[in-house]
Amino acid sequence: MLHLFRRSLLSMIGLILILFIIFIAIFAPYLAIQHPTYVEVSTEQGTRRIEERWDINFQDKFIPPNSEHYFGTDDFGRDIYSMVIYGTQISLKICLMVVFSATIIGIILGGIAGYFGGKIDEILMRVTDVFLSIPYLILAIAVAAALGRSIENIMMALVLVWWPQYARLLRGQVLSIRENQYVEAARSIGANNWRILFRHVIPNSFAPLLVQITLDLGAVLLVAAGLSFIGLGAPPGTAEWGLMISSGRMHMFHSWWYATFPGLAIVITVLGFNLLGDGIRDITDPKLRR
Amino acid sequence: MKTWEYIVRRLLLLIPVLIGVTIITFVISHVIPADPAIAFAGGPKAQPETIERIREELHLNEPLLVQYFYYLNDLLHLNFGKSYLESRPVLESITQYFPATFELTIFAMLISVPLGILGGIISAIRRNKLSDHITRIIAILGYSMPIFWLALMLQYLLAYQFPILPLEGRLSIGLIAPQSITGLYVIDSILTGNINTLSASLYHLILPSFTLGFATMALLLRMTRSSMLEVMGMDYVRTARAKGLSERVVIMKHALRNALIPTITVSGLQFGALLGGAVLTESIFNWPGMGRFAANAVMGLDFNSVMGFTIIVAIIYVIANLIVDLLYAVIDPRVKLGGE
Amino acid sequence: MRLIPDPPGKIIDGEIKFKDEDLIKKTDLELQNIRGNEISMIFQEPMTALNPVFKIGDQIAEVIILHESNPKLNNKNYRFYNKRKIRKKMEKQAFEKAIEALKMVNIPDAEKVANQYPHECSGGMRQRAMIAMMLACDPDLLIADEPTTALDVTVQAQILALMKDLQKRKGTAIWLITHNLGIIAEMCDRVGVMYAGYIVEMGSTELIFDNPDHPYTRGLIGSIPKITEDIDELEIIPGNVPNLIEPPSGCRFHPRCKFCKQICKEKPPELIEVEKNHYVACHRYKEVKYSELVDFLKKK
Amino acid sequence: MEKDQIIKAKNIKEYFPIRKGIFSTVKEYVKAVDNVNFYIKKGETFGLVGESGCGKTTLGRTLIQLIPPTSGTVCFMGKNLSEISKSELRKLRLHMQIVFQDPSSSLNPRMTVKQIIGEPLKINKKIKNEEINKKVLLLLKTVGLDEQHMYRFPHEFSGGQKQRIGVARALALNPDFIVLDEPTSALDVSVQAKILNLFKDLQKKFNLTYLFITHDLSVIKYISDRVAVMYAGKIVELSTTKELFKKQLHPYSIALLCCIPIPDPKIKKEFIVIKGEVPSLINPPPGCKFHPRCPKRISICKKIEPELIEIKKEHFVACHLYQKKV
Repeated sequence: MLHLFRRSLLSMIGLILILFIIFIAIFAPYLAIQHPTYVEVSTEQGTRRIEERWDINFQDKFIPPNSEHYFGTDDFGRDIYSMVIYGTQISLKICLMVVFSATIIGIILGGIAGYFGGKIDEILMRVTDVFLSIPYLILAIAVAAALGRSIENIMMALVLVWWPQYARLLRGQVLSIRENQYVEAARSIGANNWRILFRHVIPNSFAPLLVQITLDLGAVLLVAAGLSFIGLGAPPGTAEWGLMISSGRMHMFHSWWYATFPGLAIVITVLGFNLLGDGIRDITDPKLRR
Repeated sequence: MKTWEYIVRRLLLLIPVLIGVTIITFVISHVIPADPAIAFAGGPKAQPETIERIREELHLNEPLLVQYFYYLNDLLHLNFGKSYLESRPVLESITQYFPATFELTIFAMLISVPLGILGGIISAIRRNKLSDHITRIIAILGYSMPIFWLALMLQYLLAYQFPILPLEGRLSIGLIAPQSITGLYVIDSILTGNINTLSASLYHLILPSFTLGFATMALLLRMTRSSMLEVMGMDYVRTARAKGLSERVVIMKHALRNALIPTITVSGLQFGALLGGAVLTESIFNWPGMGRFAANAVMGLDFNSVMGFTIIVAIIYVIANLIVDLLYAVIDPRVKLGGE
Repeated sequence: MRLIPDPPGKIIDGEIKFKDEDLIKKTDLELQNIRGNEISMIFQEPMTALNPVFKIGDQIAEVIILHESNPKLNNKNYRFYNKRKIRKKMEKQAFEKAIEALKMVNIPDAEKVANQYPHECSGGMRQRAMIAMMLACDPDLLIADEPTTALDVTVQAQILALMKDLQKRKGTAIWLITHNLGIIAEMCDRVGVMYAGYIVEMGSTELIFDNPDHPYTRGLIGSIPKITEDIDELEIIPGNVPNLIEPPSGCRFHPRCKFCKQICKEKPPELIEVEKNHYVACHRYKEVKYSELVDFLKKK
Repeated sequence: MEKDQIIKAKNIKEYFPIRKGIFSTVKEYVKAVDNVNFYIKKGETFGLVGESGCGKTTLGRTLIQLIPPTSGTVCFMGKNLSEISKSELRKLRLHMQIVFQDPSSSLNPRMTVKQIIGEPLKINKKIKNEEINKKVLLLLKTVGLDEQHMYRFPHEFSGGQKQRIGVARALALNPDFIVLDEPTSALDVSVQAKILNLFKDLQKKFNLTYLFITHDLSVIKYISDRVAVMYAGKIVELSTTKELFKKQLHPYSIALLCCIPIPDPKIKKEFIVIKGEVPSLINPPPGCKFHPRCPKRISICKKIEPELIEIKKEHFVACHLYQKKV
C-alpha cells in the first residue's frame, strides 16, 4: 500500500501531516507547557459534565510569541501553544466520531435501500433529498442551537447532517455493483440476500467511500470549528481551535497571534486530510491514474 | 419526456421536499430541545411568565401532530414568530437583511465561477507543468481553510496592516445608502446614477465576496480540472482530432462543453455552501445581511430567528436547485429529463 | 496518423510514407490539414466516438467547413472565420452537404438524423454517421479500427456492404483493423498478420488463408469454429499472448511454437518474400510448409 | 419422451415495467421474453442464438430462476418450479448453474480463488475447511488450473483463466444443467478455442446438459446439438444444428446466416443485407415481429403473429410462409 503513496508527493505530505497531528494528540501532555485541569460542573439543563479549565494569570496576558510562549498568550494569560496542542485531541475526537457514526448509519441505510430497492429505497431517497435540500452548515447551526451549547451536541448535530451523504453515496455504489455478474453468480450458488449484501456488495463499494471519509474528516473539522466560532460548541475557556479564533477575533488588531495559530492548526490538519484523500482517490480510481 | 412535463414533474416534486423541510425544522424546534418553551424564550434565564406565555402561544401542551399543524399554519401565513433580539417579526428582519446577503453571494459567485473554471482549464491543459502545480496548491489550500479565519487574516492584512481595502460594512461611514429599489447597493447606485455610492459599495464588496467565494473557486477549479482531463481522454475527442481540427478548437469546442456539465451542477449546489458561509463571513466583516443576523441570533439565544432563518434559506436553496436542474437539461441533450 | 498523444506515446524511430511524404516530419498544422481530409479514421465504439453535445449534422458540417468549403480556410484562420458575416451562410451550406453525406451512407431520413443528437440514434446509425463524417472530404485513405466489433451481425453486414460499395464508388483505400478473420476474408485484398508488435505474415488474402506459412497464422485459422465445416475438435495454440513490457527474446512467438529451434530464441526473424505477394517472418517457414504437406497427404 | 427432458419451458413471459410520465406510473413493458416454449434433453447442448437485445440472456436467467418469470412455467427434472415449496426450490436450483459472459465482472475482486470456488460449498454443504480445500483443488485441476492459483485474486489472471475459475465455481455443486451465457465472446479467438474444448470435455466427463447462449453462429455450429433462433423476444426457428445449417426456413435465420463473414476468401458471396435494425422490445411491431425487415413478407404478417409449428420432425418454425403448407 505504501509504495502506491510514493508515486504522489502531495499525498505523501498529507499522510505525514496526519501522522504528525495524531502524534501530537497522543503526546500532548509531554509537548505542552501548561496543562488543563478537569472539573465537573452542573449545566443549565441540570445535568453534570466534565469541563476543561486552564489556569488564569492576568499578569501574563497578551505576551507576543517568544522563546517561553512559542505562540504567545491570550487575554487570560494562558499559553496559546499548549492550548493548540491540546486542541488536536478535541478536534480529532470530533471528526473521527462524527464521520464514523455517519458512515455506519449511511452504510446500513444506503446499502439496504440500494440493494432491495422498491419502497424502502423510495422513502430513504426522499428523506435524504430533504436533508440535502438545506445547506448543511445552516442545518447544523439550527440543530446545535436547539440542542444547546456543548461539544457532544455539536457532534450529534453534525452526524444528523452528514449521514444522508453517505447513504446516497453507498446507495449509488450498491446500485452499480449490484449489476456485476458476481452478484448474480452468488445468487445462483444459493447465497441469501444478507450474505450477498455484506460479503459481495458492501466490501466492493468501499474504495470511493474511503476517499469520501478522508475528505470529510477535514470538512467536518471545518464545520465544527465554524459552529464553535459562532458560539455553539465548547464552553468558553476550552482549548478548541474554533473557539480560540472566536475569542481572538476581538483582540486581532493588537494581538494578531491569538487567532492566527489556532487557525494555522486547522489549516494544517484539514490540508493533511484533503491531500491524503486525494492521494487515495488517485490510487483507487484507475481512471485518473493515466 | 417532453420539457414541459419535466418542469411540471420537478415542480410537483418540490411539494414533498418542502413538506419534508417543514417537518425537519419542526422537529428541530419542537422536539429536539429539552424544553422548547425555554429555548424559544431565550434560555433558562427567561422569566417563568414568558415561558408560560410561549407555551400557550406555540400550543406546546397539545399532541405533537396538532402542534405541527399549528406550526404549518403559521408558516403558510409567513408567520415566523418574533425576533427577541430585534423585537420585531423575524420575517421583517430577514426581508430587510436579505438584499445585502444576496448581493454578497452573487458577487462571490461572479468571482469564483469564472476564476475556478478558467483555472481548471489551464491546469488541465498544462498538466504537470508549473502552472498546474501552482493552481492545484491554491485549490487545495482553498478548501482546507476555515472561511472565518481566512476572513480575519485578510481583514488584518489588507485592511489593518496595509489599509488598502475597507475594514467592514457595506458603505463608507458618512455615505448615505442609495434609494432602495432592489436593495442591492450596486444596482441601486447605477439606477439612481450615484457614482459615489457605486464605487464605495463595490470597494466594500471586494474583500467579503472574495473570502466567501474562495472555497467555491477552489472546488470548481478541481472539478473542472478533473473533468477536463477525463473528457480529453474520450473517444470523441480523438475523433475531433482525427477530423483535423486544431488543438485549440478540439479543447475549446469539443472538450470544454462536455467538461462543464458536472461543473455547472456543482456551481448550483455551491450556492447553498455560500449561504452557509455567509453566516461566518458576514459576522466578521460586519456585513448587514441575514447571515450576520443569524450569527447574532445564535449568540443571543434568539431561537425564533434561527429557525426562521433556517427555513427561509432552505426554501431559497430548493428553488436555486430547481433552476440549476432546469438549466442542466438545456445544456446536456442527453439528460432524458428524468426518464428512468 | 499520429493520434497517440505524446507523452505517453512516442514514435521512437522509422518513417511513415504517405504519398511519398514522411508524416513523422510534418508539423502539427500540416498534419491537421491531412487528418480528416486525406486520411480519415473510424473507430471501434460508435457509442462514444461522437460528441454527445452536438448534433450529428453539425459534427459532419464541421469537417466540411474545415477542409472543403473554402480552400483558404484552414486551421490558421479558423478564428478569423468565426467573425465573418458569411459564417451563417457557409454553415448552412455545409449542413446541407452533411445531409448529402448522410444520404450517401444509406440513412433513410437524413434530414431528421442530421438534426438529432448522437444518443438518439442506434449504434449502427452512429457508425454510419461516423463513416459519413470521415468520408465527407473524399479522403484517399480510410483507416477503420474494428468498425463493426460493437455491432450486431445483421448491422455488421450492412456496414461492411456499405464500406465495400463506397470504396467502389470513390476509390478510397481502406485499411481495416480487425480480429475477425471472417471479415478479412470477405473484405480485404491483402492482409498483414500481427503478433506481439510484429507483422509476422503479409500477403494477398487468398494466399494467407490457403497457404499460411507462419505457425501463428496457421494456429489462428485452425482455432476458429466455422459454419461451413464440421469439426470435432478445434486446434489450439498453447500458452498466452505475451505482454509487451517484457516480450520474449528472438522471435516473439517462439514459446508457443511447435517448430521452435534454438535460432528462434536468439534472433528475431525478418520479413522475407517467400513467393510473389507473400511475406513471412519465420526462420523455419520451410519446415512449416513441409508439415503442412504431410498433414494434407495424411488426410488423403 | 418426457423423461429425457431435463428442463422444459412453457409459455414463458418476462416483462419489465417502465415507469414514465409525471407520476412515474407504469405505462409500458419491455417484453424481453414473450411466450416462449421449448425443452432441453438430458446430456445435450442446446444453442440459443440471436442478436443483442433479443431476450436470450433474460431467457437463460429466467430458466434457472435468477429472475422469476412474469408468467408461464419452468419444469426442471420433472418438477414444476413455480409449484414446489421454497426450500425445495432452493435445493433444486443448486442443480442449475450459470457461467457468465464477462469473466472480469463475474468474480468478486476482493475474494481469493479459493474463496470464490469454495463459497458454494461453504453455503450449501456443511463440510470442514480441509475438505473444502481438497475439493477446490480438485475443481481447479478439472478446469486446467493448479494449486499455485488457489490463493490469488482474480485480477492476477488472464481472461481465459478467469473464465476457467467461473466454470470451476459452477461445477462446485455437481450441477446437472449449466447455462453458458456468451462464455467466450469476451475472449480472444485462440483462447476461445481452448475454453470451447474445455466445455466439450467437461460435458463428456460429468454428463452435463448445456444451454449455450451466444450471438456467434459459428460457435453454435461447433458446440451444440440443437439450436433455437431468437428474434425480439420470440423463438422463430428451432431445429437440430445439422438441419438448421443445411436448410434454414425462417427468413430471419436465412439472413442471419448470410450475414456472417466466412473466413475463406474463396467463398465470395454477396451479403444478403436485410434492412433496418432490431426493433425495440418496448413497442415491437404488430404481427410477426420480423415483418418490417422481411424480404418475403405477405399481407398476413402485419396482422397475425405466427406460431411455432413443427414443419418437419424436430424442426419448428414460426413463419406464415410455412404455416399454409401444413
